[in-house]
Amino acid sequence: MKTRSRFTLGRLIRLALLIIGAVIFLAPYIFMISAAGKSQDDIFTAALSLIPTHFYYMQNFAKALEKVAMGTLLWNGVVVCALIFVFQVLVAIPCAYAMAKLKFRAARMMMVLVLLGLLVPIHATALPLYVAFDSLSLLNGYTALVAPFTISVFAIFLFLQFFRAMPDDLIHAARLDGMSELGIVSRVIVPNAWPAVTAFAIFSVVAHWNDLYWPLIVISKPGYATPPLGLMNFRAAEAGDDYGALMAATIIITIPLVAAFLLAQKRFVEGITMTGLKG
Amino acid sequence: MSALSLSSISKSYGDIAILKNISLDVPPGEFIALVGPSGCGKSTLLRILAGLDHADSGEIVIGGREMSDVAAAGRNIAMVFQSYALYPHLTAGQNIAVPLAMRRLSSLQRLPFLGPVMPGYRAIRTGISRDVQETAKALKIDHLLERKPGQMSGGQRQRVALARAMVRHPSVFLMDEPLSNLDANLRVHARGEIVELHRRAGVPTVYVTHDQAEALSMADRVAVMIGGQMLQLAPPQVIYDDPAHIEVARFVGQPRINLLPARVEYGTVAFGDMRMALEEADPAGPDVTIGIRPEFVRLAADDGSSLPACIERMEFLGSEVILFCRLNAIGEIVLAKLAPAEAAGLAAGMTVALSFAPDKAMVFAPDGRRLRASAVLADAGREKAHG
Amino acid sequence: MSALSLSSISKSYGDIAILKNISLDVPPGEFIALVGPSGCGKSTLLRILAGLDHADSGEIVIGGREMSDVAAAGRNIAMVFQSYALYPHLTAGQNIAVPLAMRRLSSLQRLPFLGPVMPGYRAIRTGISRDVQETAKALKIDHLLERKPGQMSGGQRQRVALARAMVRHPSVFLMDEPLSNLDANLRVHARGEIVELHRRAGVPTVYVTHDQAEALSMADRVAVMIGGQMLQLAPPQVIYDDPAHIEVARFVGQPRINLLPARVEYGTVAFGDMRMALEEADPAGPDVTIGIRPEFVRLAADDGSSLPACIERMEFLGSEVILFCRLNAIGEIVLAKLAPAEAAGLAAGMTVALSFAPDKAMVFAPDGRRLRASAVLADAGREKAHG
Amino acid sequence: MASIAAGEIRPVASSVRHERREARTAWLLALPAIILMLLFVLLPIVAVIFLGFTDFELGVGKFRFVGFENYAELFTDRTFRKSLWNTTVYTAIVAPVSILLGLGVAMLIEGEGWGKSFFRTAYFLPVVSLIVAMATVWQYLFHPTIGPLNALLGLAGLPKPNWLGASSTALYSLSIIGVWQTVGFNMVLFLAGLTAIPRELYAAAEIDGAKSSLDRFFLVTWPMLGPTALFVTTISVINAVKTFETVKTLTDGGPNHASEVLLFTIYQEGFVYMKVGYASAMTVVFLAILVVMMFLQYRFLDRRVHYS
Amino acid sequence: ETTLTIHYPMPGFFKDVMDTISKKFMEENPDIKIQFAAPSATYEDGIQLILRQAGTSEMPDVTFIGLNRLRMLNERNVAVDMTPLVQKEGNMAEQGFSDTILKLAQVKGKQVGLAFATSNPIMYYNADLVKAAGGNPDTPPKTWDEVIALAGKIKALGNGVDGMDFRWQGDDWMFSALLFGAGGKMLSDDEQKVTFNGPEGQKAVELISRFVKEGGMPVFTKAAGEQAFAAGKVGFEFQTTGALVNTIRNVGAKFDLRTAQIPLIDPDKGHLPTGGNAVVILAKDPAKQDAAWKFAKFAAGPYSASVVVPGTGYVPNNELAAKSAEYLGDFYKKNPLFQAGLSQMPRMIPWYAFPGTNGVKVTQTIVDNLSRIVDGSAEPKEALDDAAADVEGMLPRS
Ligand SMILES: Nc1ncnc2c1ncn2[C@@H]1O[C@H](COP(=O)(O)OP(=O)(O)OP(=O)(O)O)[C@@H](O)[C@H]1O
Ligand SMILES: Nc1ncnc2c1ncn2[C@@H]1O[C@H](COP(=O)(O)OP(=O)(O)OP(=O)(O)O)[C@@H](O)[C@H]1O
Ligand SMILES: [Mg+2]
Ligand SMILES: [Mg+2]
Repeated sequence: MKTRSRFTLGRLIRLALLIIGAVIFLAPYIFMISAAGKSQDDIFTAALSLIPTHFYYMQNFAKALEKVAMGTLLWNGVVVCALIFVFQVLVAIPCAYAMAKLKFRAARMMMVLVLLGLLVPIHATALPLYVAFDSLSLLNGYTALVAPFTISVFAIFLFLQFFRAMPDDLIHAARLDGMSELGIVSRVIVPNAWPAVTAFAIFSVVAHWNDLYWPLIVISKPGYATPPLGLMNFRAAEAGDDYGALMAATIIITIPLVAAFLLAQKRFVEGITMTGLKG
Repeated sequence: MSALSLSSISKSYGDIAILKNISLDVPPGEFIALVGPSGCGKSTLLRILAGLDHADSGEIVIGGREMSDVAAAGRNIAMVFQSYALYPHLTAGQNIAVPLAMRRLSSLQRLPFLGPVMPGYRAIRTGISRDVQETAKALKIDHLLERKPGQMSGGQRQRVALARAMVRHPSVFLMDEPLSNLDANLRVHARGEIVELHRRAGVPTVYVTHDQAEALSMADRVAVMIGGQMLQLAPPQVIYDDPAHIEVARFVGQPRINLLPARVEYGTVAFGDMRMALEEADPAGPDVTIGIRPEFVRLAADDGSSLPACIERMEFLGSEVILFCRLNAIGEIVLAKLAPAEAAGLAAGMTVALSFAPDKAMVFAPDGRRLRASAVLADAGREKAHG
Repeated sequence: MSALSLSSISKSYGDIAILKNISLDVPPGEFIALVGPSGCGKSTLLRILAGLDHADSGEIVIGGREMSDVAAAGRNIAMVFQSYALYPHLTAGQNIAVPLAMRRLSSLQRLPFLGPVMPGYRAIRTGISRDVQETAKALKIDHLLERKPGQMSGGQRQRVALARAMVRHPSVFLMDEPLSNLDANLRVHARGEIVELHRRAGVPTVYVTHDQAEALSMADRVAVMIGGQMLQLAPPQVIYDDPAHIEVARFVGQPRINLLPARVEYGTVAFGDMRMALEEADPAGPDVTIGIRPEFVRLAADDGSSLPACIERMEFLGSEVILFCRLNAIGEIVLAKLAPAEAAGLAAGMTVALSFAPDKAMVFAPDGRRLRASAVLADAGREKAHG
Repeated sequence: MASIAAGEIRPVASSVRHERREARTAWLLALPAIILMLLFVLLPIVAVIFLGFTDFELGVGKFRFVGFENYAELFTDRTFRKSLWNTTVYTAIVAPVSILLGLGVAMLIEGEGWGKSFFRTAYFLPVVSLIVAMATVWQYLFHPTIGPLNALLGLAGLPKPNWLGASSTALYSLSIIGVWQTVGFNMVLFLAGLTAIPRELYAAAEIDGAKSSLDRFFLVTWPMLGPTALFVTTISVINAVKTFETVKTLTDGGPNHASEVLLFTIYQEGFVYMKVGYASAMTVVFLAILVVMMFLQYRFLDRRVHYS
Repeated sequence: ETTLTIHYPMPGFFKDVMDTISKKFMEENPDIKIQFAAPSATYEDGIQLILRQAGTSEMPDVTFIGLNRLRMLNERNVAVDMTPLVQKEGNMAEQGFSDTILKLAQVKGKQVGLAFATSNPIMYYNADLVKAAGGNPDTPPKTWDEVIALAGKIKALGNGVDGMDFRWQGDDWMFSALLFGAGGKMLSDDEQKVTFNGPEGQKAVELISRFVKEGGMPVFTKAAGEQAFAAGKVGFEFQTTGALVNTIRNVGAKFDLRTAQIPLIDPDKGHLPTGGNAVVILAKDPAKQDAAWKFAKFAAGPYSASVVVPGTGYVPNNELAAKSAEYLGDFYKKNPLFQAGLSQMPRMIPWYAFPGTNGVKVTQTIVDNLSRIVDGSAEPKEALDDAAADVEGMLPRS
């Protein structure tokens, strides 16, 4: 303990690297927070100043809240992300378990399908999907927002890696204790896959909270708009944006994500240290 | 009717045959110890018995029922895994409770959130935790029930794994080295608990161990498996005193048996002051091996008939002393086990005279088979060991 | 000058003191066995010695040099880990070669891709693989050198871990239960190799084990650690015959020592046909404990002075038989260790008469301290054990 | 099967039956995923392949089959070739750099006791960022005259590039943003991998004399991270190849296609020029390239990094 | 009661405007209810949405389409032809829809929509910089030569200041401004041959090259140029009058912002392209069509113009609004910055849309070649000829 906490040269270098890196990575956010507090004419100036000359936070946030129905947006965001995440996990975990721990011939073929799914961007298949949802009259609703993402090949891929490392004997013990395969998945695999599930949760929620492309295609009624869709109310491509309010709105919809990450990373680390034993 | 019966089980991984035509009949209530060197296929056999792995051929019958259609979960077998296989996310108490909960609670009652409000849940849970408490107390882990596996030492984990198996009333017990990580005192205690449980419940048990003391002291019969074959299956005393194969003799007995080369001449084998007449006619060749356990090697006055040897090393083991002596005549090492009192005054480098009890010696054919022989008493002319 | 010296090492995790003021001096070339129940802090002590963990207080001196500023990699210590800690991505041979490569190759030569084209690389590598081969042969794993740890059985892995330590010429050897997963024969063999290595190289060694036979047979001195304290440090025979503390007596010896309650009356302690005079004046109270090892409990004719007892259980251990007898008088269990011949004809449920050798008995004070006592010979009036 | 003597076949049949039962369970567990994959992955791909053989245009309604005409056109399409090249360059920069930086940051954070949570969050924030809004910020940071970046370069007396504006630097500027966005993602994955390495191995490495952290890295960290690294590499390459949003919002592929990447070209053809058929053919080629690449990678690496 | 679903792009611009207009419209027409579909970020997104939704139940009844995309819409037969409606109305001119204005949203004589917000390119300048460079801010340069000379002087001031910025990126609109300003045309009248590489076109690209070489124009991205100008680091900025309000806001009090007419290469024959969008009816249902026509007229009418102009900077698309004091008359007197665009109204001609399926791609080709001129990787003539050759290949064969 004593030697650990001493400031050795190596540690100083490490800390310096980390801090410099953090500043670089945070720079855009620093600008964002600064801009959210500036009036429009204060943002683009020749002088580099991070502190707004007049504090305009109130006005910008007020504008963000007034121009956009933030409540609805955030609610939609939460509902959509939660539904997507729950379905993804429910679908992917049993599948990954079967591929990792059960012998069946289709596993190889499924691996190909999974990799294929990883490769195919939604941008490429959006059109056929759009046509399909339209013909089923499912546009403009949570179904359209959620359904295509209920299958996450990324989740299957991630869980597969994780489950492979779980000892076979654990599953054998569960079988002898009288659990069904579904019981094993829900009682043994899932509780021990917390790090993977949280890591995936972080990625899934971030991706779908911020996704603009697909909502743009399937949602044309403001009632179902997700946060980024609402953010577009500040965009006016032809003549520049209202940056202060845009940044304010961005902060509002980013904060839930940051909070979620802070919560999740704690569980994530706990999860790993708790299950990090060999048997 | 036997409680558990295997017939001609074989299993290969790839080209390598791990189990070769293993058959085994366990009458109700019998305790079988399965011993054998590391990697000989013991765990594999248990896994096949439990339905966790599948034999390439052969048949398993438990309680009169053919098991090929029964999944592991349906066989009602309790098993202690060599690697413990505790659920890392559950406390020790919860780990032990799992098999009971799976059997006593209905599938509705097992549901999260909903289960606990089902009728009857409380009563069953109380029963379960009483049983868990009881088993834990027997294995001296009742103070650990709230800990998770990560917070326990190896020995403690192993006892939890044992408790998880013992808490049930299965139709067969399978235990894979369940006490290997305990210190000697704990091991003796746990051994007693297992024997006690077995006597009370009368459940047929197959017990894998690499500790001979366990195998010999606990089992009704000991099965010695070497290289995927079951070389002998017999009561402990027979395994020790009357091994059917040189490998069995070599594997059982601590310190290990002395094996010395000898020749058959005119139907008799001679070594040192021993002389034995072979009962069987014709071994594969004249070169046989004589086996004699260290406790039957004695120090003798050097009267010409005993073998002079040089003490190379002495091992003090508390209640006994092991002498490593190199025979002057043939350069082989012979072990002798003495009481500390007998060994007093001896030291490495000294020369002693060794004598063997011919009625305790065994003769093995070149292919390892045991050859029956009887001691020939002193009247026959004495001769030096050849070679 | 001692090769290795610890002075008053203490260590706590949170509130719990794991090591309490441990001191130890190891002269050059000495072999110390460290024994103690699971969780008593043995591994922690080794880790502190190796520099992998840091003591809260205390000083470590190796080869005359104070070590608090020296990192583990700089201490030139070889260690066998309880959990093997093999590199899973390297073959057995590569695993064993690592410490040599780290020392013999320059840091440039160790670089991936670049290293192998450096001058001198080939020659050094050849030397390394010769040494690896040699050590592997000694431990009977030369046929496994191409396998990865995942493809080996537990015992094989443990031998690789041992080889990785033995291949070097360190200034200290630390071994944490290096043979626990081997079967008896292999264990004896490996034990011999370690002793041999130690004799050849004369490197001071600290050897943790829970196998008493190992501790007693291999070590120059045995350190018994219980509850974070070092209760006794003495040669094996002293530890066994003359334990300084009741816990040491209880922990060492297999089957374990019989401990029976007795009272001090007029400076003498009596139990059964034994009578001992205390040499020390005044124990903490009149209630003491008598310890007598099972091999000194004998069957006697029931001549009135011996104690009648009922055989509860018999354990057959091959070369000996353990009797579990319950004393009729006080209801305690007493173990007796007999040769199978002596035990012939006995069975559970029979009543026997036990007699103890008073010169072999030990007396312990209520706080566990050993009390010196001498046997009082038969002339004094005999009396029954109180009860 | 039934005709073979019962005594011979029975045991064999039992083990086959066991396997069948296991396979059936596996199928049941995987079924929802399989159905959804068919619905949302395979079927749309089939549709895309189908469209690739037509001259379908958005809003026109009617279409006809043109065979391989679209594919023939692709070969002569300069824009397509350019964007293929750009995508390769972008991936060749972003994937390795973000993997290495992610690993480096993860190791620094793991080794540092102080401020772990803060650093993790700081490096992860870019992953959370909404690129629509962040585009504006980057626009400003990269601004050739009033941007802070060039102001700093100016202070240091270095040349001030026209980051997003010049065709020589636009793609690299986007790469910087790409790295910024993915390092945190990779870092989290590597952190998960690092935490799972048994401490004992580092202890063993120290005992074995691995004095420098470089030695310990090559002896323990890197090999033990193998599976994680493979996973991260796969994901990073795929994500780099799939990059779209930054290009769309920051440069629109310009100037003069200097920063045009595949997905952007596909988008442009399909949605801006409305030539869905042609865009679909492009998509098919794009997928084919990716599939071949992944196949090779797996052939090559999967066996090397799993040690069990 | 009829409900109209209305879709519009660029909410950052139009949200407030749309809210005001629809409120007023519903007051006047209580039997028509208006609801908005989620707006699209850009014109491109907007038209993609409409084309995707064409024929589905999701398609809105009314939308607003960029003027250069009307032709595409028409070719795909998505929009309702307004010609009969205009004819039925009879008195369009009295409502402020002069022929010129109607023409802005016609494709081959067919009335596809009614121009809603229209713009033309103007010159923004930083009076402080002009003064510093020795110019007189009150008499802004009238010809391109004067502009270039002054811009060069501004650039010479140093301190990271750039002379000018000309918004050539994104589409061919500003190129059109130069080409049309020289009296040139994109294609021949029969739309079979490229003509933008004629002498007028060459003068135009020559100018662009001179902007860079002599006028001190850096290679900005669109946003970068605006930001630099707002920061006071650019002397002249040439772009749409539609950006006026935002520019005013972004500049604030940092410097003295002025506007003026954009120079024309040929002041006599020269014209300017019209930017902006038109309201388009998509509804097929007659009742809805009826209501939609009412709304379209209202949206393109004087009241709306009086809302759109001050809110954005667009020029009025309705003559009544521009002239009548009831609407905007006073506004222009008070806000001189808005006058530049208004004064250029007579020069406005439709923004040319290329025929055929490659229409949009053609625009991109032109922009790509312009960028080669700007970054100096090609000679103006060379780039222009390349563009012409490329475009030639993209024109529909018939
Ligand atoms: N999945 C497998 N693939 C290939 N070989 C295997 C596999 N599982 C086990 N083996 C081999 O089968 C042999 C028997 O293994 P098993 O675990 O049954 O040994 P064991 O007798 O239990 O040994 P131990 O005493 O070390 O536990 C070993 O040599 C092992 O290498
Ligand atoms: N990191 C830790 N945090 C808290 N307690 C610890 C930690 N490491 C060890 N301990 C505790 O310290 C005690 C000593 O552990 P140690 O591993 O030294 O035991 P040991 O004597 O080697 O036991 P064994 O014979 O089982 O290997 C144990 O009771 C253990 O629970
Ligand atoms: Mg095993
Ligand atoms: Mg330990």
